[in-house]
Amino acid sequence: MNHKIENKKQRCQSLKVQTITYSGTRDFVHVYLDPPIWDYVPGQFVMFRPGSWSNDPVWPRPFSICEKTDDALRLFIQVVGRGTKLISCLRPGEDVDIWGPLGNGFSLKNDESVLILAGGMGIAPFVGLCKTHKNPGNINLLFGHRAPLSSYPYDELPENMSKEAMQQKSMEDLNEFQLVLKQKIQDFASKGRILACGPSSFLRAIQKYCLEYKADAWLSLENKMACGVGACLGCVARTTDDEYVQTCTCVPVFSADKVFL
Amino acid sequence: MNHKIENKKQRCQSLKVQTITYSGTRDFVHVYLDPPIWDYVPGQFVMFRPGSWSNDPVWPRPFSICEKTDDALRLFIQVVGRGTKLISCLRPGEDVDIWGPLGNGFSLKNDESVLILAGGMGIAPFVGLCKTHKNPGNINLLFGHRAPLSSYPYDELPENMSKEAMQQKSMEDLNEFQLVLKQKIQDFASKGRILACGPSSFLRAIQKYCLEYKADAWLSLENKMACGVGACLGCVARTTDDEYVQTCTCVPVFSADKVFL
Amino acid sequence: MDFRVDLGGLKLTNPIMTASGTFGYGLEFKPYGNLEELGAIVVKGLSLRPRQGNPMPRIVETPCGMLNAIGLQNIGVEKFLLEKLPLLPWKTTPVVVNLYAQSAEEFSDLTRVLSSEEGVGALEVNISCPNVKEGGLQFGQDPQAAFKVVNMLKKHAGSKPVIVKLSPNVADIKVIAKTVESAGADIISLINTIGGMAVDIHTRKPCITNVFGGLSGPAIKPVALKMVYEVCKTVKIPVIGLGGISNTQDILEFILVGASAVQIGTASFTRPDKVFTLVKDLRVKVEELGIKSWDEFRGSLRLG
Amino acid sequence: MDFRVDLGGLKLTNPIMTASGTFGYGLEFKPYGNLEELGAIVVKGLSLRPRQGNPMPRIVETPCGMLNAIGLQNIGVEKFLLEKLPLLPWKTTPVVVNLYAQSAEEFSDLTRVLSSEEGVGALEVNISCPNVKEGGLQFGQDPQAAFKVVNMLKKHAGSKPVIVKLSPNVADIKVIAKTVESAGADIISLINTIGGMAVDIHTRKPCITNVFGGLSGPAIKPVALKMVYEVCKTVKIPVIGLGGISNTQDILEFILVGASAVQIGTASFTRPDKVFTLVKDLRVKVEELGIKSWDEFRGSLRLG
Ligand SMILES: Cc1cc2nc3c(=O)[nH]c(=O)nc-3n(C[C@H](O)[C@H](O)[C@H](O)COP(=O)(O)OP(=O)(O)OC[C@H]3O[C@@H](n4cnc5c(N)ncnc54)[C@H](O)[C@@H]3O)c2cc1C
Ligand SMILES: Cc1cc2nc3c(=O)[nH]c(=O)nc-3n(C[C@H](O)[C@H](O)[C@H](O)COP(=O)(O)OP(=O)(O)OC[C@H]3O[C@@H](n4cnc5c(N)ncnc54)[C@H](O)[C@@H]3O)c2cc1C
Ligand SMILES: Cc1cc2nc3c(=O)[nH]c(=O)nc-3n(C[C@H](O)[C@H](O)[C@H](O)COP(=O)(O)O)c2cc1C
Ligand SMILES: Cc1cc2nc3c(=O)[nH]c(=O)nc-3n(C[C@H](O)[C@H](O)[C@H](O)COP(=O)(O)O)c2cc1C
Ligand code: FES
Ligand code: FES
Repeated sequence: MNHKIENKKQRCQSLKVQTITYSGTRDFVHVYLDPPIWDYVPGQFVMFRPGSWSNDPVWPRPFSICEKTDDALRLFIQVVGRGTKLISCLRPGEDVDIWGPLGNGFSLKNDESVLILAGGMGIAPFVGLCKTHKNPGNINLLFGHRAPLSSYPYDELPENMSKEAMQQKSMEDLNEFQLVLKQKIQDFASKGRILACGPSSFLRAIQKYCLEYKADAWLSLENKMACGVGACLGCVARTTDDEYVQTCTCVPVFSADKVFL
Repeated sequence: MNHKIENKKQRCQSLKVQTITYSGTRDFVHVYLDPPIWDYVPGQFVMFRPGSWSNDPVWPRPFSICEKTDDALRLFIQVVGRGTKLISCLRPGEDVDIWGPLGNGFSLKNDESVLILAGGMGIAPFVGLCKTHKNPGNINLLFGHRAPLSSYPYDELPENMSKEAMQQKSMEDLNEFQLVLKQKIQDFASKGRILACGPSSFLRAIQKYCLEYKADAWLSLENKMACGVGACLGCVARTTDDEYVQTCTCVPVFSADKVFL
Repeated sequence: MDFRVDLGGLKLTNPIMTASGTFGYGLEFKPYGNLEELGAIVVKGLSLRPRQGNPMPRIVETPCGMLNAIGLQNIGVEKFLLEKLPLLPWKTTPVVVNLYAQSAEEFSDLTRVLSSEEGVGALEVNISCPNVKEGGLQFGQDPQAAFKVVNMLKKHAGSKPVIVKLSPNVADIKVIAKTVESAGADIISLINTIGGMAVDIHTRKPCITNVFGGLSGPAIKPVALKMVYEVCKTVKIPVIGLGGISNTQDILEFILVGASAVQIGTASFTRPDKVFTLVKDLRVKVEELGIKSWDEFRGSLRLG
Repeated sequence: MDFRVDLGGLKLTNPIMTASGTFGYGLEFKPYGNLEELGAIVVKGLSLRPRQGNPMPRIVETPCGMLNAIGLQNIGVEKFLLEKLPLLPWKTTPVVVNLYAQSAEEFSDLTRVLSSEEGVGALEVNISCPNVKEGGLQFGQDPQAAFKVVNMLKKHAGSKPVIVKLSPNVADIKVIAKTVESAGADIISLINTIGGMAVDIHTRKPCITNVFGGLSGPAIKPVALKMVYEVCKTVKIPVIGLGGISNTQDILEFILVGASAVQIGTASFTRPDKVFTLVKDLRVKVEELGIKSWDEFRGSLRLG
């Protein structure tokens, strides 16, 4: 992995919850925390563990950094299980142990065209990326989603970037989306870098097309993680060199031709 | 135990937290819940387990019924460990599993004199008792406490009952309190029933004096409990008949001459 | 879906039983639900004569679990048959008597007394209690001793199915499971509690007078599930799985690895109507997962 | 109070060590604390040659704990000595190398390589890993095999203290403890993880490809504490206690039952600076309890 960003500023801090807002339903929440002292690269993530968790759940939960401003660290979280349910019930003022920024993050140049493929919660890391991009005109985003578009931070993406959202409610929608994906990748393969984040079925499809069209594509994986710092070896992914590498430190952003999904 | 009250109305219900108010510090809380469908006898208690506890802590926590009105079930709780800490952070609207009313409760006649000895949180069951007593003039209460009096629901006790509070901050205070206790018990032994609730050292002292002066005294024990319904045999107390009886069902209110403390 | 389960002679309307020692004599839970809705009621371990159990304290809470060293306090088999059994709905819901004895002879005396009782649906032999000095665990850890006890029990049990309850405190659960099967056990139940301990750094004393206690509750579920899986792969007789079950998902996990029925223990302390709720909720969950029959689902774990 | 601990040759500035496999090669935690403040650093289990470990998924969360079946993925002893050890502060903080091998011969080869390395403070032999097919656990469950391995290791270890790490998956931990002591072990550490399993009722598959995994975390603390207590009563060599430790109270509980030092495992996943915080907090707690010296406190549990 030549892509590793040296980041000596990782820290573990207790940060206070500022507010939690709901996006559409109670299943999509924006968590705003007091800002940590570090800076980050979009695609990087944090480990998140509320102080109130005591013994159970044992593990922290990994979340992409959605956005970081001078005022707050913001995460965009979908309630899918017990941990995220508990997180969605946090109150302002509660302490959360946060360590990061973790992983490598996306590498891209402001003056190059980029195709962003986001599936569902995979939009999270791209919010900060797009909003801080010097040349939003260079961004093309395709967003596939199941829940209503209003559940996601789609509208707040810069006006002057090109974006398209497609909702999948049925198998037909999904098939159509796959076709559009394929077409986009084919069209874009020679033009610049492709960045993708989303559920594994989504990434697998993208990987297939990217290999087919020899695109320069980077995929952000979401393996289960326990430590987030490369120590437990629970989050590894198998590379094409037949190595198991920790997705939490060496990646999670992988070159599409280097990893088995 | 001839004292067992048949209570066929025990129920387990999810009740909503109405409000939580703090008394003096955050370590003394009044928890108001939607009223359950049953009625109770002062001295009875409930098992209390917030729905949010999931796997940990495993056990519910037992609390005396402080007061029950048409509007609310009220508990008076001191934060002493992890469970009570979590309870003190509950929010209005949260669900709590409550089963009760459990145990026997105090038996007393409205037209007889009664001496109530309460130590610290031992005041909880007597709030409802005093406030619903038909003849408060018959009540004599001695209240020993460590925290400031304002932490306890002492002021709300009926005007027309006789009450006295003594704070223990030092060994001397404690010795003096013991002397007063002894004197009260001696004076009262022939006049009516004595009811006591408080920490075990407090109850042990009372038991000693009551046996000495052959008082008709009833003590409310606070053993650790897991089930609250007589099934686990974890809460037993040894009686003078050398039997182990469940304090959760057969008692917790014991005749002072029938139990080893 | 047909919820009934036939454990080789012991017939249940659904696979949910209570676990011994966590459901008293059953009557304690009457205010909280209809006992007739349960698959079976397993009562507190009974001995020939009443037992006082261990001195207090006997229980302590631990992370996601608890330790107990009750020491088999019970009213004795006679009083149970006279005062408790008649009040239980044994005609509709099998009442399983959990047995404890300190010697093979005592076990056989107990069995004789119970085998002629119409209201007793099955015997569950506790050869695995870690909380008493004599008997109990040694039978459960020593295959030869276990064989002898079970063999003899079967002789006196008449038509009553004999369930043998195994201790997890062994190096290889398969060995003892195989042994009790060959000794004639009709059913195996597991796991009993895992040996554990807790201490108080302030008083510098054990939290339980008995020093050691048995660990139960959600904490032990992964250990229980593994052992139940291993035993199901090893024996042909039906297996009852337990250990840390607290919701319908847990129940289905045990059935998925091969258990025919389950027992609910410590979870009954989190809410006295827990086991009744589980019976209702299991129907919903099974529907949701599209499970067609127990025979199809049981042991259908796919490897590799 | 003097916080130092002398484990028969292995000298620590304080009793808090990291547990193998939960602290990587130590370097992963450099951003989160000063490694020199730790009692000792125990690194991920190393084998003679690099190992890939088991296929994914390898970990799953359980109530108050987790299962893992990493399968000893490691970079091999050579690469460790070349690339990792030089970056660790071994001059101030002993670096303990945890060893894994599939045969007695491999164990002795490994030991020979390590015994001459100045930067290696001690060897911890993992005769208790439940997650690999060959070696590991069988040494830990069979006293005779354990004796042979430890005996031979000692021959090649030179002046390096040999720590033997025991498996809890046995019927009687005292037997194996006594055996490894008589085979020459300098120190015993326990417990390794407890065998467990988790399944997914939706996919009907095990949550871990390896099917079985090892249970760790707060859930197992009561089991660990009992075994540490029993071993401390049985052997004369120093004992390192671990299993589910997550706060200073837990640490003192293990020392109260007789442990000379402790290791922090799964707790490091709850916060990467956990072990550093514990070192600081332990001083406060010890003060608060009025503990005068480790010698006075260690094993001072009062029975009856
Ligand atoms: C690098 C990284 C970045 C992520 N960023 C985000 C984000 O910005 N927003 C967001 O909502 N989610 C994100 N996730 C996923 C998020 O971590 C999981 O949804 C969360 O951990 C689930 O916790 P839970 O307790 O609610 O679910 P559990 O009860 O643990 O599991 C519920 C379901 O979620 C799945 N799941 C559990 N843990 C993970 C995991 N680590 N990754 C993927 N699936 C998991 C389980 O397989 C199960 O199907 C990210 C994951 C990774 C690894
Ligand atoms: C019948 C009965 C009625 C009670 N009524 C009240 C009441 O009205 N108000 C109130 O504040 N408390 C009452 N208690 C005590 C209350 O149940 C405990 O304080 C509470 O369970 C402690 O929980 P925790 O998790 O905070 O403490 P833990 O962390 O479990 O323990 C902290 C400390 O509290 C002690 N403790 C734990 N459980 C109990 C227990 N069941 N009884 C006594 N001490 C315990 C422990 O030994 C320890 O010293 C009552 C107890 C009983 C048995
Ligand atoms: C308080 C208590 C008492 C118990 N008494 C008995 C008993 O008398 N006989 C027995 O075979 N098992 C007894 N057990 C063990 C349980 O039946 C069960 O095997 C164990 O608790 C594991 O299941 P669980 O995790 O669901 O509780 C007892 C358990 C507890 C917690
Ligand atoms: C992810 C993981 C990997 C582990 N790897 C090893 C190992 O390589 N060698 C070893 O001896 N123990 C290993 N262990 C066991 C731990 O060192 C420790 O014995 C066990 O986790 C119990 O302690 P804990 O509850 O504090 O985690 C591992 C544990 C975990 C959770
Ligand atoms: S999460 Fe532990 S190594 Fe990646
Ligand atoms: S608390 Fe279970 S018997 Fe009293």
